[in-house]
Amino acid sequence: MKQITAVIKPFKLDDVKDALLEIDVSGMSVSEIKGHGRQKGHTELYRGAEYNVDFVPKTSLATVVKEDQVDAVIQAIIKAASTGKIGDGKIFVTNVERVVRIRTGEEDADALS
Amino acid sequence: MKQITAVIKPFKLDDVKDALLEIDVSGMSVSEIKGHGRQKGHTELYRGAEYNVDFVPKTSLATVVKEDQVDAVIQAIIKAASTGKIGDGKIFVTNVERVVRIRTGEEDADALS
Amino acid sequence: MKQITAVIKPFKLDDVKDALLEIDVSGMSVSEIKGHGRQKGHTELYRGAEYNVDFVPKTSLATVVKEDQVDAVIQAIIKAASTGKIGDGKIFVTNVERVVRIRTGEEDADALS
Amino acid sequence: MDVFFLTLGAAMVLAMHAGFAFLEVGTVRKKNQVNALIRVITDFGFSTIAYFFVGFAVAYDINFFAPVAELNVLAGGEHGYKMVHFFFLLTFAAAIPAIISGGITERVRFWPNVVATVVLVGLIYPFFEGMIWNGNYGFQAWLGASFGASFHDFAGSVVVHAMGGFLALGAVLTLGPRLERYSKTGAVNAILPSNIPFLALGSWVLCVGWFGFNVMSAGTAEAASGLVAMNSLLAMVGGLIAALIAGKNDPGFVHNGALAGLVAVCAGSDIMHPVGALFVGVVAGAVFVWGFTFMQNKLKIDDVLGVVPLHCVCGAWGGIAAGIFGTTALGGAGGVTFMAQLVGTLTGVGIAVVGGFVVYRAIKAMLGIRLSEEDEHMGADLAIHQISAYPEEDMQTH
Amino acid sequence: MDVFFLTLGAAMVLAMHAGFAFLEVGTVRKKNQVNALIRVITDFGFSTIAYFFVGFAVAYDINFFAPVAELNVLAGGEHGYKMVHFFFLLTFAAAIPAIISGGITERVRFWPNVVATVVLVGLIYPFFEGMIWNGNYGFQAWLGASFGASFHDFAGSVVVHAMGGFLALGAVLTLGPRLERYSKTGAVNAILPSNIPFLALGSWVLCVGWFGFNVMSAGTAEAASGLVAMNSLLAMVGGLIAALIAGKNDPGFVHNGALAGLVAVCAGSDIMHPVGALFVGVVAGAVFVWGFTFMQNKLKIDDVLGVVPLHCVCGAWGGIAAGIFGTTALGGAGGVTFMAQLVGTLTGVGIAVVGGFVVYRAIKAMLGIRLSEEDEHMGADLAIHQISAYPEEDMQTH
Amino acid sequence: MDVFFLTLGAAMVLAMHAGFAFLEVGTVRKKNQVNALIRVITDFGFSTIAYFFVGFAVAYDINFFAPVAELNVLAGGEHGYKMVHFFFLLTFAAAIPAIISGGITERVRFWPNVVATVVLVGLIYPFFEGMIWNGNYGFQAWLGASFGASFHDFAGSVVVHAMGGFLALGAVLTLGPRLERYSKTGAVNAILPSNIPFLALGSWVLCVGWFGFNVMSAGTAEAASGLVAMNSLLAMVGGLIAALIAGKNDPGFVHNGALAGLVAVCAGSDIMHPVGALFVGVVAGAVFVWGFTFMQNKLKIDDVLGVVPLHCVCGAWGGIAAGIFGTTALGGAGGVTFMAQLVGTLTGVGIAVVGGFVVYRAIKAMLGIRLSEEDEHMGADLAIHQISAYPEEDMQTH
Ligand SMILES: Nc1ncnc2c1ncn2[C@@H]1O[C@H](COP(=O)(O)OP(=O)(O)O)[C@@H](O)[C@H]1O
Ligand SMILES: Nc1ncnc2c1ncn2[C@@H]1O[C@H](COP(=O)(O)OP(=O)(O)O)[C@@H](O)[C@H]1O
Ligand SMILES: Nc1ncnc2c1ncn2[C@@H]1O[C@H](COP(=O)(O)OP(=O)(O)O)[C@@H](O)[C@H]1O
Repeated sequence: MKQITAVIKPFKLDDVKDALLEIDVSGMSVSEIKGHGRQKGHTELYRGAEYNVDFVPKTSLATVVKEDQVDAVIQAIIKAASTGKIGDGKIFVTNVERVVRIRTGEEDADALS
Repeated sequence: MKQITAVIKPFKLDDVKDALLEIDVSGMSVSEIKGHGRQKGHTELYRGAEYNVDFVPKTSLATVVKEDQVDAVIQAIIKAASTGKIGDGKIFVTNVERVVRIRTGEEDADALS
Repeated sequence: MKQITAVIKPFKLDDVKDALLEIDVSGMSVSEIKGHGRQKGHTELYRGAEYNVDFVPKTSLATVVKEDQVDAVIQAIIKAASTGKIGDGKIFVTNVERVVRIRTGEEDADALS
Repeated sequence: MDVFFLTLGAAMVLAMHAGFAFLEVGTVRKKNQVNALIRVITDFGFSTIAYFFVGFAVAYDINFFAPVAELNVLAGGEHGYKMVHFFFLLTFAAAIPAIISGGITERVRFWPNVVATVVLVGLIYPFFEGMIWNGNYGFQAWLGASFGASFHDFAGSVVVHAMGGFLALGAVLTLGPRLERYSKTGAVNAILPSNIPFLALGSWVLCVGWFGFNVMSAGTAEAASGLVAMNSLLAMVGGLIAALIAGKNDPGFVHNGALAGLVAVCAGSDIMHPVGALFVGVVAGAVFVWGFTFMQNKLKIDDVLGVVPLHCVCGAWGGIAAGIFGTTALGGAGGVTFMAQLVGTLTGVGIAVVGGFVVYRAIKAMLGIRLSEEDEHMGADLAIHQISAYPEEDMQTH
Repeated sequence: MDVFFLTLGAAMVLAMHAGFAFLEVGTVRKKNQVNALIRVITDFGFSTIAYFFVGFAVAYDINFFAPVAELNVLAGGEHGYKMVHFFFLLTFAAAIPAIISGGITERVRFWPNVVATVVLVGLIYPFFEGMIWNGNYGFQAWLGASFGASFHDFAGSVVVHAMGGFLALGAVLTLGPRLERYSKTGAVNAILPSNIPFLALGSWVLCVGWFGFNVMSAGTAEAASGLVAMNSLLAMVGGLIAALIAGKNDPGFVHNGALAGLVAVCAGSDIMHPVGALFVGVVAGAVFVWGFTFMQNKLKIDDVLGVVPLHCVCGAWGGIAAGIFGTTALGGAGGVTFMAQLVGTLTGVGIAVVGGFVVYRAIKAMLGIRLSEEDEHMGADLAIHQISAYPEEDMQTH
Repeated sequence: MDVFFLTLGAAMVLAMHAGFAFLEVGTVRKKNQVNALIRVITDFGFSTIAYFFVGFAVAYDINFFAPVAELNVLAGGEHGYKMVHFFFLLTFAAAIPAIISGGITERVRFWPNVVATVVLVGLIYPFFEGMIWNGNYGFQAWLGASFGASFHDFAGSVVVHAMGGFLALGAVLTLGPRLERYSKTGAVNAILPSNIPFLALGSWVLCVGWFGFNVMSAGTAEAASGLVAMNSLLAMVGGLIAALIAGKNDPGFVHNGALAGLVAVCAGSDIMHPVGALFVGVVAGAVFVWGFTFMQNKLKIDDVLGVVPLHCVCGAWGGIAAGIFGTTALGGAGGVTFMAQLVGTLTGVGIAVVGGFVVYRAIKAMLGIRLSEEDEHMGADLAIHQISAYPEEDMQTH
């Protein structure tokens, strides 16, 4: 199995989730992160002093799928998350050696819902 | 070394932590995430309009351990985190190639506390 | 490509970020986590009852780089994040099989900014 | 003595502006909280300037430009009663932009909004205020002659609330809905409030301050009436209970329902029977809930806080209800007629609707009234004030 | 004039209800904040209805059903003084459910709680109130004849606070502790407050409003006494300092300690010497801290905000203390006897304990009083109000 | 009657202390919020004790140790007017530590700060207060003889604000900047406010309460002056608008700018012309912004809330401005001279500067005044109070 982790713009989460559901990927875990890359942060000004906020809010979405789904998932995410502007994010694929469903103890493919 | 990542119900964190301490796994990192899976979210109603909250709060716990501990850790987590209800979560095992302790520069097994 | 994940003390983030920028690693993703390890948590007291807060706030920083950069990144992080006190954190290296830039569809080395 | 009386009234209504601010802060998204706060206090500032230099003279033909020695504040004079009366009435006048603010928030530009505030508080509001409360232009006399009584609006259901609410209608329609509020297919999208406790805090401050608004409208301590206090209380309670039930326990509805009752009771609080006031409040609370839902979901008017159903609908209902429940037939104190109330209310509504459209369209044409898409997306806080509501959280280091 | 006086008192005590709300919001978990807010304002609403239609008549045999012309509000009458008196006393009556609310929060069902409110404010509270403050049933006369003085409770240490607190005892015991508050092995588990600033805000609002509660209990501006103000101040300060020290700098204790002092000073604030009041406050603050710890950790009574130690214990102490520090022997103004205070206090306590158990057991039996386990786990906000306190955060998209 | 009047004034100024607390809570980092809250309420507590037992006697030679029967509170007496006067003046005295608190927050130790509070409120402040407001030591008589008028400080621009602000200067310099506020290379580092809505809430509460501070300084209801209310209003508005513009829409500046105007208007609010008051407020608002920026970034004085520019600079400006805009030449009521105002102001400033340095250096030498580095890093909440501001969030389990 592979884990696909997508760093996306937060307001795209709903679209990406729907796109994944459409191709029958229904399990995923999401967290709020801050990213640094080409997209610039912003400057805040408080009482005359400037502060740079170097990180921009991003959402990280991770889903573990069977190997044969990887390409479809990547395509779905690209389609749903892309705006064409800098900062759209990245997708990373890593290997997962084992998956266990806590409730049942099922392993691997069976454990993916 | 292997990283074991468990997505669990938030209120089970204390039990899982204690279970890991008992088998001498004392290093772990925890973050709040939102999950999507078989467990349903809920619907909120504000001033007459309905909004679906599709993600449920989960806690993600990651611990990096030596290979021979993996099974024990998985068993401990299953035992501590399981309630038998949908949404108990999943455990993922991935490979970690190198570990370094920042304070001392120690590597791999030595770096795991 | 390799993903380097560093768990560090939150107030060291700026230094680590700057150290990475200096060696031309400009893409990274950061999240707030809570850690458990040798560093102790603290005890709170509310209205006469004690509560142990077992986890300490940490920051997790992840950056995906080409293999040949790994050592430099690890050195840079150690230098910037170390205070010599317990709780400085750990660095984990894992393998990343594929990287895609959402905006352009570029893959792997090209996708890393 | 009366200086003391009105000072407290003014302080209480001044506090209501903090209430407006927090009602708005709690309802908008986090990225617009700072802007809500600054807009409310700035509006209050410019309202004071406009009413001091222009508005008060428009309404009552009084100004304060003579040296202190001639302003009746020294021993032997009346201790500057007129000045504190100015202060008291200013806090009403300044409620106009505060009401509108809740409708146009999250997308309005800063300085054009200030311009609108100055025009409304300096000219349009005092024009109608003077007509009703100072007998200007013979309107009240004409009503009295035509319908047997002049228009009775004790504490401003129409003069302040319907006026503010209908001015807001023009503003809201001129601005249009927030980005992504309604999708192209017509679906209503979730834009959820950020902070219910702040919303509730704002509502509480408004409720408490309202007793200054209503009771101190008597003008002198001697004239203060327990009936006004009791009627305000019962209408508030009626409003909140009705909104609780009609709104299915929704916190936004309950806390605004209390205000709906208070809006509606202003006009006739000195003449209605308490049971009548309770009834007026119940109707206001329920109507607010239905009106809000109808406007948002059917008419697709994106009035963020619901100031139109709250202030116009309940305000107009209050103006008319005074002509029903204020009559002796229904146990009231009498001295009002239904027709005078109806005509008076409609006149106010007419002035406000026209005034609102003219002012906001003109500002839109001349200055632009709406934030750029990019700024709206980023949030008014960063766009206008270069800071967010919780700056410490924005910086990663702690 | 007196209408003005009491209106302000009523407004200040009305504000205290916002204080109750925020004290509770800050203390409960996030998932119950909305419910705390709505419960407090709703309780106020139904209290008004119950006291208007029933309670005030029970206590003082006064109602307001006659037409306005007969209600003494018009020129020549007394400006509706009785109405504002109703308003003032209602804000006291409504404190009963507000006090109880803090004990039963996070697990009580919504509508059964409303039923309790109506019964308590419509019947039980006014029964005792009338007995003490209106001389009903000859109780005060009997005390005077038996012990040389009637029961002196100037601003309600016993009539309001001990009553509310002991009613809460029945409620809290009927409900039982929150899920997981005490583990099977008897250990006390952490259920931590969500928001200390809100808790402190609530406390400040209560402190400030309390000066309306106490000073305006004089009833007329002419009778207002600087001694009451000063004694309230010193008891408040004594309470907060004692709680600071006994409570080891704990924010919950400090901010409630000020209230403990104020609860205790109500009864004798018009007759005690300031130094006596300071002492009464010090005792109240310290006793509150110990009482709270004892109840929570030893007796295992899960009274969330600590309303029992705060209102019953300090209230009863206040009732009795008036009979000690109010005597001329200790520099007070006299006119009280220890025995009358003791008997009066115990009578109030008795009525409250019995009343509380009967009402809550009856409601439990007939309607059910506690949320289902599932709802309690999910939180009252989502279970009852279908919304959380910070809805924007719940939606991932921003 | 006057008891009623002053009670309300005192309650309003008491509320201002909640305002001080929230202004500070909003400005400090999350890890110091609880400490800010507790420090403000504790300072109020110990101020009361110090002023009751010592300070009031120092300033006015009055104490309250006689039995109640002799304290003029009973029928026929003056209802304890002096007691409520004490209460009112105490709320002013207690403003001294509340002002200082904002400068020294986030690093001051708890009990040494209480010691400073007791010394300042028990001795130093009442020394100057009595000199100005009670004619002690013949200072006012000497000014009158020398400069044609005594020093006029109606509501305390100098007696309270400049005094508090300059005492704070000594405290802030004694403590030194927060860790990492200025880097070794001299750069200014970001220490951002945690919560702008709380900051704004504090400012609103202060603004509203200020009308009690100023108007009730008349002492009796009969003497209350509409001019004071109007001037306070216009100075507040002038301050906020000037700070909005000079501060480029910054929320911290706007909300403190209103306070700057109010600080400056206290002294001459009873004699200046409204337009003069507006001008005084505008200057105060702008000067606050520049002074703050200058002190923080150029002088590198880490005065967290900016209490020095707010209270000293604007306070001193207010004392002097009363001698300019209070004259009949500029439309004021007269009775003041520029020189008397200047000398009076400088005397206050001198006493405060010296007093502040002496007291805080002495405490530093004897008790230590600053948290350990480790405690400061961890935050005062955990270090001193063993709890954070949002404890539920600290525990992972929900
Ligand atoms: N090398 C990297 N390792 C980890 N995360 C990265 C890396 N590069 C970028 N990211 C994440 O992707 C986000 C978007 O990257 P950015 O360079 O701003 O735009 P784009 O993806 O359009 O090139 C960043 O904010 C960061 O969270
Ligand atoms: N394929 C997946 N990839 C990543 N995370 C997943 C995946 N499936 C489930 N999860 C995580 O596990 C949580 C529990 O899964 P769910 O399907 O609700 O229940 P169960 O684990 O009992 O089958 C989800 O909320 C989500 O956070
Ligand atoms: N085995 C582990 N797996 C995952 N994270 C770990 C592990 N051990 C430590 N950590 C993380 O590293 C942080 C620092 O570890 P700690 O033992 O406190 O200090 P040090 O790194 O100096 O030995 C912990 O708070 C935790 O977040």
